[in-house]
Amino acid sequence: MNYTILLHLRQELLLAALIFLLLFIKLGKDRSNESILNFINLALLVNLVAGFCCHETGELFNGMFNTNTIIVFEKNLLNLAVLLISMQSYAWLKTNNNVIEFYLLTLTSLLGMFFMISSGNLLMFYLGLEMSTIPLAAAANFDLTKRKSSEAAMKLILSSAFSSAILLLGISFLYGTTGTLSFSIITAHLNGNPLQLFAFILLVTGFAFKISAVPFHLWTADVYEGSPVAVTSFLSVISKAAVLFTLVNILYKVFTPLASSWYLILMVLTAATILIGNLFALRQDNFKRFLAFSSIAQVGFILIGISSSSQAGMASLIYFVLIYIFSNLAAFGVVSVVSALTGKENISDFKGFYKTNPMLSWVLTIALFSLAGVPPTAGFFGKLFLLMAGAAKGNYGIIIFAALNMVISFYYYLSVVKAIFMDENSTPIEKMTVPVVSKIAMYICVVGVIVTGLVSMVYDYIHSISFGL
Amino acid sequence: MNLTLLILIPLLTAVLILLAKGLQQIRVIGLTGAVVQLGLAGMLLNSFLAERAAGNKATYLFESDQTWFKALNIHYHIGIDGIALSMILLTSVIVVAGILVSWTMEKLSKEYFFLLVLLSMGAYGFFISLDLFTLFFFLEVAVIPKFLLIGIWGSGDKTKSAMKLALMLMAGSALVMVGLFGIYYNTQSFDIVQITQHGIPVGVQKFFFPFAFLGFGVFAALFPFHTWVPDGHASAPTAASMFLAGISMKLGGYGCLRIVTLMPDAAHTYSWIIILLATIAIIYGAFATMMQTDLKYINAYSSISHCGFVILGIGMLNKTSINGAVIQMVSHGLMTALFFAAIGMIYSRTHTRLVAQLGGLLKAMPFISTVFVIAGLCSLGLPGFSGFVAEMTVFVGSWQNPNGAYRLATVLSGASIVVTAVYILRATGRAIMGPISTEHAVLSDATWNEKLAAILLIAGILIIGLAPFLINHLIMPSTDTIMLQLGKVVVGK
Amino acid sequence: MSNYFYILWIPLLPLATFVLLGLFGRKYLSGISGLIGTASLFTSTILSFIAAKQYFFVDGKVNGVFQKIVALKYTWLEFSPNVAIDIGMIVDPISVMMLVVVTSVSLMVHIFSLGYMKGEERFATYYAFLSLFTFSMLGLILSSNIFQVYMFWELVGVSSFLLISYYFNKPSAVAASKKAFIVTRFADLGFLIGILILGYYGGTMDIGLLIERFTSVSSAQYISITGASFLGASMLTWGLTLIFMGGAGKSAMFPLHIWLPDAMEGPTPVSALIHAATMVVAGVYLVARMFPVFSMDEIALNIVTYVGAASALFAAVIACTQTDIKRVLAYSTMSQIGYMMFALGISKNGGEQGLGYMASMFHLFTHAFFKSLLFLGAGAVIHKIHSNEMKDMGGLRKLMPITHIAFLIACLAIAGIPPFAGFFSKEEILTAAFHENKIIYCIALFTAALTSFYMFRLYFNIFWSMEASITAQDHNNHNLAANGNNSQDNHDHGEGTWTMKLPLIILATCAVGVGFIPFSQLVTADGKALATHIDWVFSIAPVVLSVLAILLAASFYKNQNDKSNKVATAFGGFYTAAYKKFYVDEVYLFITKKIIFPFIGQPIAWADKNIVDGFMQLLATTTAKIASLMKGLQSGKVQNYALYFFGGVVAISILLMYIWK
Amino acid sequence: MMQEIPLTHILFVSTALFFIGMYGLFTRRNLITMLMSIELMLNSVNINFVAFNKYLFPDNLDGLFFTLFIITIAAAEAAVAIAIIINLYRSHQSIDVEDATEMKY
Repeated sequence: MNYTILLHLRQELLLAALIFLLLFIKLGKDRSNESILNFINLALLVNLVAGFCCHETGELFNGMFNTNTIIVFEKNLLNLAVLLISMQSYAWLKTNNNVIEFYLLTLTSLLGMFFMISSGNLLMFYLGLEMSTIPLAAAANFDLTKRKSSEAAMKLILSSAFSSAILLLGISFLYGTTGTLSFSIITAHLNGNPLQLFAFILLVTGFAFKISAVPFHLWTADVYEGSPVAVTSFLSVISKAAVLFTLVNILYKVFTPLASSWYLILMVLTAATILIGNLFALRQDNFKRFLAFSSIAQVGFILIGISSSSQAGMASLIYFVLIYIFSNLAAFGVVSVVSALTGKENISDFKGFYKTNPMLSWVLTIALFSLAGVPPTAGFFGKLFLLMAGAAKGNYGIIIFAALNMVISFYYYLSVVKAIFMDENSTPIEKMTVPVVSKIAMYICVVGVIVTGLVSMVYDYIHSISFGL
Repeated sequence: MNLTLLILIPLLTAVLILLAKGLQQIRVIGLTGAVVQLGLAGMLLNSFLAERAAGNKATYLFESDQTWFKALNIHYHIGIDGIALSMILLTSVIVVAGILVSWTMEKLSKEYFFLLVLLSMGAYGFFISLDLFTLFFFLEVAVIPKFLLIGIWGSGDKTKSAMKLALMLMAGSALVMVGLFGIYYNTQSFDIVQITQHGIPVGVQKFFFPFAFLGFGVFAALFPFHTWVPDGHASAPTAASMFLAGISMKLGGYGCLRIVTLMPDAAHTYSWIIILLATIAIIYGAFATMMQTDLKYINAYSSISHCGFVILGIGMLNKTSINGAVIQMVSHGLMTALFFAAIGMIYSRTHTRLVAQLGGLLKAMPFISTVFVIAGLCSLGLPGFSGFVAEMTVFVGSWQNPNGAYRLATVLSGASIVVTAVYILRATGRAIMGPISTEHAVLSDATWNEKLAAILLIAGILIIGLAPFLINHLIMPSTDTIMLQLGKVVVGK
Repeated sequence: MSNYFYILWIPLLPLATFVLLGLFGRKYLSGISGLIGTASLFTSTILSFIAAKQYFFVDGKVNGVFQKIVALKYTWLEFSPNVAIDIGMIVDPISVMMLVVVTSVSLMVHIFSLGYMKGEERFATYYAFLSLFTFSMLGLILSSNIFQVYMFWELVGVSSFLLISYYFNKPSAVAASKKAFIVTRFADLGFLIGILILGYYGGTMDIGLLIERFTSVSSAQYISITGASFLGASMLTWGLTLIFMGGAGKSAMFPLHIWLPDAMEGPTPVSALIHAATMVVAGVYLVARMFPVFSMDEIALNIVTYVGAASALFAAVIACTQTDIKRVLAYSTMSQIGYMMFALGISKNGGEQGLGYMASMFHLFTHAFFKSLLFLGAGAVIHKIHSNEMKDMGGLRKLMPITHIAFLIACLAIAGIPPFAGFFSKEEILTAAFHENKIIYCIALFTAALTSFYMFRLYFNIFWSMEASITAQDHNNHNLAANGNNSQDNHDHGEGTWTMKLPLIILATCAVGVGFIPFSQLVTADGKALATHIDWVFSIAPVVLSVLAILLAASFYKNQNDKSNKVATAFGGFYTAAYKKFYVDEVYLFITKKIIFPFIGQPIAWADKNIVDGFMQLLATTTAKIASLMKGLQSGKVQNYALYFFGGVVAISILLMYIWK
Repeated sequence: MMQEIPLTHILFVSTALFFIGMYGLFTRRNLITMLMSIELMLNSVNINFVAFNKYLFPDNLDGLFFTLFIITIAAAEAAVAIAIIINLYRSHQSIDVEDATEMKY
């Protein structure tokens, strides 16, 4: 037998191995959380590095699973994000007595995402999707005692079950009209008859649900608010990123014949998503909820990038996701530390934050600026490139719309900054000692936010490996 | 001469400020950096003139062009012409003055000076960019520091003003962005030089010119997008007001000028609208000023009126008027910075900016009052000060436009100088002259740093006012090339 | 043509003085600043006399014609290749004549102020401003470029502003200075536009070129400017009229005169220098400077004529009713300038008809001396009495004999009694008027009579009417209520220091002497000598009239009686109207306070707050409102979420199927 | 030998089933019932797959396999969901969906 299978699957295998290892550790004699956490973070680091070792194109299981440079890169991004999250949630997990379960759930879901990204077949795709969703639902309920947590988990599992039902209906019709499940063959059979189109719409709504595009986004805010910060950041960054990668792969590779129609769908979704996301973000006070809506708005911008269906489009998408990982995780990092140490999660609690915790304040501020797209942070470049890619289509209406919405988004990002720096507060959050690991994670994020934009080779590399319609 | 230094030195200064300990170190570092910048600008001027004297006819000197984002054909392309150079000089002078007047900034001094330096870096970068992307990049770099400066160190309803300013400027830059995309996708390049060489299809120009121009217009306080100016200036701390009115409003004017050069056809098509708005801004700003009671508001509104002259000069699209616009930018920058400096000094002593509550300050603080009066006289265009040169050049230029309506616009804007006299003299008569109140009579005069700042700015004003031919020689060649661009069209028509 | 470059020093010395005193005066040179100023000005006076001698009697004249010599020309600000502001110096009869006038009068004032302003806190500043003014005035005189004229025009304006508001803690002074500056500024707007018009059509701003181009009927510029017309009048008319508007503003011609009486708030020597002798005649000088062009346009000339005549009469009437001596003098100044104006208006460019021009210049010259003398005399009086009101004065002839004599001479001069200076110049004007325009002649004659009436009303009120003793004690009461102009000076002085007497004496001699200068040989429109002769028969009428007026004044005011009040009541409404200056000020106040502020200023300010800014606010608030309206979407019920989800699916499908079709 | 049922009938049944499930999901308050209605929807999809496979593409078994996987995953989903519901019951003392609407707006 040949070993290419090991090579192609190496990221998945590593992850699986890690999961099993954790299981055994769980079964073995209990160790102190610190040691476990350190070990895991180390392992994740190894996993991340190993991901970069070598990438080659290839496919397995006659086309069900395929991999290539860009897919590997995407997986590495996810690995990076997981590492950062796990480092940031150190403070929270240290006192938690089900550390390993948390990692079991999240890593399993990550594994599912890997398969989803590499899927070359609707069945594999579906499996990956479910494998990535269901554990998260359990993870959302990780604060077993908190009412909100269980409510969030309930909402997540129900709505995702519903959405997967819709998705499956779509897949079934697709199967019915094309007679195959493998992407490579489907493309040939796409003739755009109404049923097929309907099936495609159902499929897309499945995606739209996962990336929480309006009007399929309603679960997002509640789930984000209810679940523990670590899970929230996992949901908002990683699962979203994974689905976006898959979406762009499928749209650009598989559904090319329907390009004109999915362009229209994307436009509709974009407009709705940006607007609604902004309008709701305006009036949030809970920080996680606020970030939820802001991330919804971000997705709108991402969709503009995707809609360009060009190499630049895909590149800007991946580039933006990278930046988004850094900036969003920096923000979540601060929030998670604050909520873990003080239990405060409201923006109004952050008034006068700068007086007591200047370092955290700057991290948070830079993150918010990057999310808002203010130079010199990377967010500026990310957003600008997305819009540039979109503008290539010559549809300036949506660009102007997005540009004006950027102003709204500035309002709410800046009002958080205002709360941190300018608002007076008699009882600000007291001075906190942030665990070293989390600090490191935040610094990585900040450096990433600064460097990713200004150093052009990052984008140029991504551009070189990505492809267009 | 490497222009990148203009960005690197502020960067270095900012980093050092972050590392520094205590107000003393911080402000010394800040001042040193600013002075080095000033010297650098001086050397730049020197070698620029040397190049020109050596017969270097290139439009932009000291060009350097590195690819930044290869995939998107985005370059880090820098270079300066006379106009950019005069803007750079203006910036460097104002930065030094601004740091001097905020010498005793106790509250969060580190952050304060850091942001000031950052803001100046944005301005420098903006003026040296020859690539629209970098131009836009630096334009936005300069926005957020303003927000923080006003919001944290400001006075009055500071957060509201800061938010208003940031949002309106961001809206402006959003419009600019759309315009830039339009240019980019129809020329496949952000490079100003290349674009000017190849030109932009007329239809495209007609569609995208309004976005770009109005976008920059917001920065230049073009009516009716000027409402951020009064509140922003009034709430900002002294140095921030100086930077705001002295530098960042110039970003707008400069941008407008570049856009006009890039899209000559559209410029000719829309010039009447530009002129209309500018004239409204001039008259309207002047009359609105007349009704103000707060010194900072007076100066802020008068800035609207004065920046109207910049737009008017640009809109008239002829050599003299554009010269005038550029001179007016420099002149207004210095003058309004001086004005804000004086107001800041008065405010820091009397703790009021309401004209009604002041009076007879000339008795208690002769130096500050003299500075105030000088700023006022410059603002009402007294010969010997820069204001006169600038406004007269704009008038003569715009009068060369034989169209009757344009003549009317010129006359109307000319009428504003009377109104200017009215409000300046009202303010001076109430605040500086007249009987002094007993608690103000004991106040102290300017300190050495304030004096230094004021003298620096006054020197600038006088140099332009007494020897306008200097700056004229500096910018003439650049305006010639601009006219060449605009001329292409006229021939085409 | 020899070199006149040294003339450059005449304005530069005062400038240097200004810089010196302005920077270091207050701190270091406070004591000697007066001497410095006077010394430097003395030098420039000498220089200007040298220049005058050289020009008029050595080499100014080339085969019978005085040349225009451009002594210096430097391009200061280039607008476009041929349109530029040049800093230049032009030497021709009027500029040299003005040099002499300005420097000598200014010198007198400098000397006088040494005593008058002694002990002032801002003594140095005062001299700095004086020097600034002198510099600007000289620059204005020498200007060779019309834009240069405008620049110095503004500068004299601002220095007058600074000097009027010298007592800056007196609100009335501040108000007066503001009024002066703003009114003249308004007039200057016209001047500026006029410059723009001429410059645009003439293709240059150089006065010489402009004259050359606009006086030759065949030149392209002349054709283009007369061809272009606006509201029925040719552009030439517009340009000239607007330029004259500027001149009228500075020279306080009706209806732009309102600032001049208030300007008397400034220190009296300043009034003597700026508001009597020099700055206020700048308008006349401007018209004279551009005269060849004016002479090409009938309408503009007529405007000049009638405005001048109207102002002359108008001011004279008011002067008869005022009680503040400085105001009387102010109105008389206005009236005399009116004389000069219409003299120019009725003149032609050269030849026998050029008489008016020459006469006007002549009158400008003589007027400078006797009017400044009057003001300085009044200054001396005020210095003693600490009041400007006639009723506080009387019988001073014993207390201050020198002032008395000097004042008398000046009165006789202005009244045009031979052989005093005023007589000659006024005769020339009347002759010119008689030949050119009978109506004007009548107005002039009447005005002359009025002039001598009110001047002697003034004279008798100050120096006679009451008896000295009464005044003395009366004057003591006023010491108690002495206003704070110069608080710390001792009250037992006689006529003040010699520095105050000397200028009076010198000027008095001038007022007698300058009339005999053969002006017609020197200063004429076309530079050629003009043969004039005093026609004694012709001059009987005015002289007799003046004498009668003087006698009338004497009978009214020599000693106290109520004849004057009777007459005043006889005139009734007209008298009060005149006393209230015909309500011109009120009209202005109404226009500014009741129309511009409430109907233009406030609405705009309001609109900016509520409409323009309000719109931006509205955007923000509506966004927020919409946001809160939509919050129901996020109901928290998972079933609704699913419902919306399905709704979305349906919506998109419909949309897409619809578009697909 | 009865002639076989046309595909459309089966599709009709499955579609009906799907919407019945959806109706249930939208209307029922009890979480367990809602979960069951989702199972209904999934099953209707299963029917689809099987039917398509049987009628249109009988030569390979993609549809059937897919069905198997769906059933499996539905089971897993149900397991997790029920666990969550139990936990919800612990905290809320009810499994009525209307009671779990703390987070909104």
